Amino acid sequence: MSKEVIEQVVTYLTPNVPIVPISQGAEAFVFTTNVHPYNASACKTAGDIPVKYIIKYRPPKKYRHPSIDKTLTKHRTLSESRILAKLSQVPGLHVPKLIACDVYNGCIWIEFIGEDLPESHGFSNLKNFLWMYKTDPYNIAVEKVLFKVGEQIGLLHWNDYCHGDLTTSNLVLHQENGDWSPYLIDFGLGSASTLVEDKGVDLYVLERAIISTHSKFADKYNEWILMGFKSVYENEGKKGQQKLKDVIKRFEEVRLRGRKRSMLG
Amino acid sequence: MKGTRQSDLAYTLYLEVPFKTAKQAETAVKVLKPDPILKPQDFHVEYSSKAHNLCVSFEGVDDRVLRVGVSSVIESIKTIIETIDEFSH
Amino acid sequence: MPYESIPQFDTRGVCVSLFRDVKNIEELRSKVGTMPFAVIDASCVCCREQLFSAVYKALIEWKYNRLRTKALHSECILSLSPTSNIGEAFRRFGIKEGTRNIICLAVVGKNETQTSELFDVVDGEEVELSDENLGSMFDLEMIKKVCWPLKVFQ
Amino acid sequence: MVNLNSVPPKNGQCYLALGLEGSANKLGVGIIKHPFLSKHENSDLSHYCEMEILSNIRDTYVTPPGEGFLPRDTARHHRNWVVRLVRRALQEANVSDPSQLDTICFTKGPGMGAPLHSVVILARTLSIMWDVPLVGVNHCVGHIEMGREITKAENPVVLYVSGGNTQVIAYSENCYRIFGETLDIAIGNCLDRFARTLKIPNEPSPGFNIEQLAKKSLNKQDLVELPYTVKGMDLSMSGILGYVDSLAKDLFNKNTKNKILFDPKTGEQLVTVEDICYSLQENLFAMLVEITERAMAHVNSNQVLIVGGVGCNVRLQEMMATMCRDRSNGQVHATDERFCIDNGVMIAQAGLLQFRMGNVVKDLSETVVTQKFRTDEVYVAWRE
Repeated sequence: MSKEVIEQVVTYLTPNVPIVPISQGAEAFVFTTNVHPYNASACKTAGDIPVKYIIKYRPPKKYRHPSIDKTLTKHRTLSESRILAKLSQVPGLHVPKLIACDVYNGCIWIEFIGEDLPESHGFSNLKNFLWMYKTDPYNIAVEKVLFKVGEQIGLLHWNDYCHGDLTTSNLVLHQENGDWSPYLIDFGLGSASTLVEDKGVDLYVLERAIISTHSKFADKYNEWILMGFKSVYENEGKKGQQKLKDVIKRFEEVRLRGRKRSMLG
Repeated sequence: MKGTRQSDLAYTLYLEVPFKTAKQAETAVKVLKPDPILKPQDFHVEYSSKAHNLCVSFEGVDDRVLRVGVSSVIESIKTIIETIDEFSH
Repeated sequence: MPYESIPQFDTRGVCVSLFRDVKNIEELRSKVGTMPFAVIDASCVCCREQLFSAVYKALIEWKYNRLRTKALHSECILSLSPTSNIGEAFRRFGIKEGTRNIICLAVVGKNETQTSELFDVVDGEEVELSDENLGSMFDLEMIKKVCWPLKVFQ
Repeated sequence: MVNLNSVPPKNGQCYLALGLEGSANKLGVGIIKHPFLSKHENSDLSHYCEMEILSNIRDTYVTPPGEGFLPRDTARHHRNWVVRLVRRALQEANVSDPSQLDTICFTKGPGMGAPLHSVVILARTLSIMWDVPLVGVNHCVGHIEMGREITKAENPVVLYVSGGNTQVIAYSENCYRIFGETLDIAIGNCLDRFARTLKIPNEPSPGFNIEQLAKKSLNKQDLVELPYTVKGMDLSMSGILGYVDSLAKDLFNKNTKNKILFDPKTGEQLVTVEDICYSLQENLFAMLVEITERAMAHVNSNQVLIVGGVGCNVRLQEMMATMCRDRSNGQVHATDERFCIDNGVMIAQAGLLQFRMGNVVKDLSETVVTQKFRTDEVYVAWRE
């Protein structure tokens, strides 16, 4: 379908907005463009590098009933936009800035985050970053990044938001003063939630993502992430300690449930 | 019948099931032996063979436990006998 | 006439001008609704990005026939507001007593020719619609009052 | 490619395997044959199975509509039939001398304890009588290997949907890894339990009768809106079941206060049981297809294999096919009810692969069955 979807997007955006497809996820197609949707003066180049924007498009899914499809597309586009807008106000939390959205057509414009990793290791998401270090898996740089990843998730949860799809591709690294700083992207399944269950599931989903793609080093990796996560709560005094205990307890329950759930044939 | 083993649990039963050959009785012992008892503190079974007999001694903490355990083993023995009958020429 | 375009809406153009020290505010207020453009209180707009994001939002609603107000121009004013309360949006972002600087904005067809005298009714000094000029006119306290307690995009 | 010939067949020409399945209410006995394909100078066929089914017999323990099957009664059913089924399977397969079998494969788990146990007793007895080694098989892996062999899908993402399982599985490094699964009840269980609420039978496979009712829905444009509960790659279905159950009960009790079902003014009925079935299917399957697509994106695959009882559902296959077609011309592989529904052949197929890699039971103590046995616990030696 890629071709068909790209045509849909080109028609929608008109030739005034040239696009480059960069990825096809399960739910959305992602493009980059150098054109700002409405603020022409923002398109100027910063240094030599042209400013880039992300356009995220959720194409209609023909396999599902049109009414489910419409509701889901609108709901997810809107909720992703709202969450991004709100999270960008949380101090210390890194999410790309929301620029525009069209909920009826499932289209969001977002600030571009990330770059290419050295030596053609691909785009700077956590997945590729960890692959890049597979010959030196316990390098201090890895530990630092994973700790910060944990911190970001900690901040997210502390502010009562959940990501809903924490995989290693949904964490993008952005270089700031020579240091890698993780950004949370793709809040397509995100939600505002005070439930420990949602937070526990978030942590479990990421743990499983690490295990399934980087299984050999997963124990250490998950430990570092959890250290970062805990540090955020531990900085919040007694209340933080208590909430941390609840989240971790539920995380362990979810994990146990996951393992025990072999059930019947 | 009273079991041969000095028993720890109050309720006991001893069964001897005759087979056609000693080999068949041994087969039955081998088939029945591997399965663990869920609550060893409440129920206990021992299998052995004597000539062409399968010997089973049960011990249970009460009569109900003993009854349930015995009937489940007998079901298995029935399957074994039926299998042997059907497939030995 | 300064003319901006929203790339994705290639059949439309945005005529927009910033006027300083407008003398006939009362006259304009009496004509609001009959004029073929939107009049926005410039003290509520801190930068071009804020203004054009509202225009973009209004155009999206317009495209799918989802306008919540009568016309695209009034929708632009509503889109500036963090709430969906139409009356409140006009009270905050439209012109009112005491307004001095205004932004006039009209979304027109690409080939419409009679745009040059569109804003002639305004009696004020036209200045460049730049972030700098907007920055010098806008009222931070006012914006804070309107937007701060509310979450964006609700 | 893995050489599957590390253990030569008894007769030197082909492998024969007997498979015994009884983990739930289906009792299945199957016999299969793999030709012994050797390595030649210019062609290496040692990694091929070319499975041939010699017999595939099944008997289902059927309960009255509105009732589930209990472990004890299911085990009794299996005990009553299993010897006769084996006899028939041997006759149909023309195996006159059972000691010529290379292996006897049984389901080790997961499943209901008592039915599993009733079958393993027979397996052990036969193994000793005929002097044929046993292989314990993971039920889920059985489904996967059967599906792969029937459809010849090389490396698909597997959607395993049955009465007790809902998993999205992908192979990596000698293991079938679970990428996503249900966080509460299985899809087949969800459909079965709703069928029980509707008092319709659950035969021949989970959701079959709901599928038939759904087809009769006259209002397919307007869905009854149901919760859509995908969480990353996992999903949850108990909330949806609770919701449709309450809808159905309101419908039966003519509870006109329910505005979704009845017009608040006229009291006219707006929704039928068929409509609820249709909406339920559309909703649940959309969730399944979505998580499958997520897994495909994650592992960069464009093939799907649907296995398990619910995999017979034509609407599910159709939706999956649409998704695959739209995803860079992917393909969907599904099998019909002969193989989707639990059977002995699948156990024989997975077991024979295991046998050919030299992995057989060495002591009967290894044959204890287990209710809990995760798909990812199996070491998949027969794949690269």
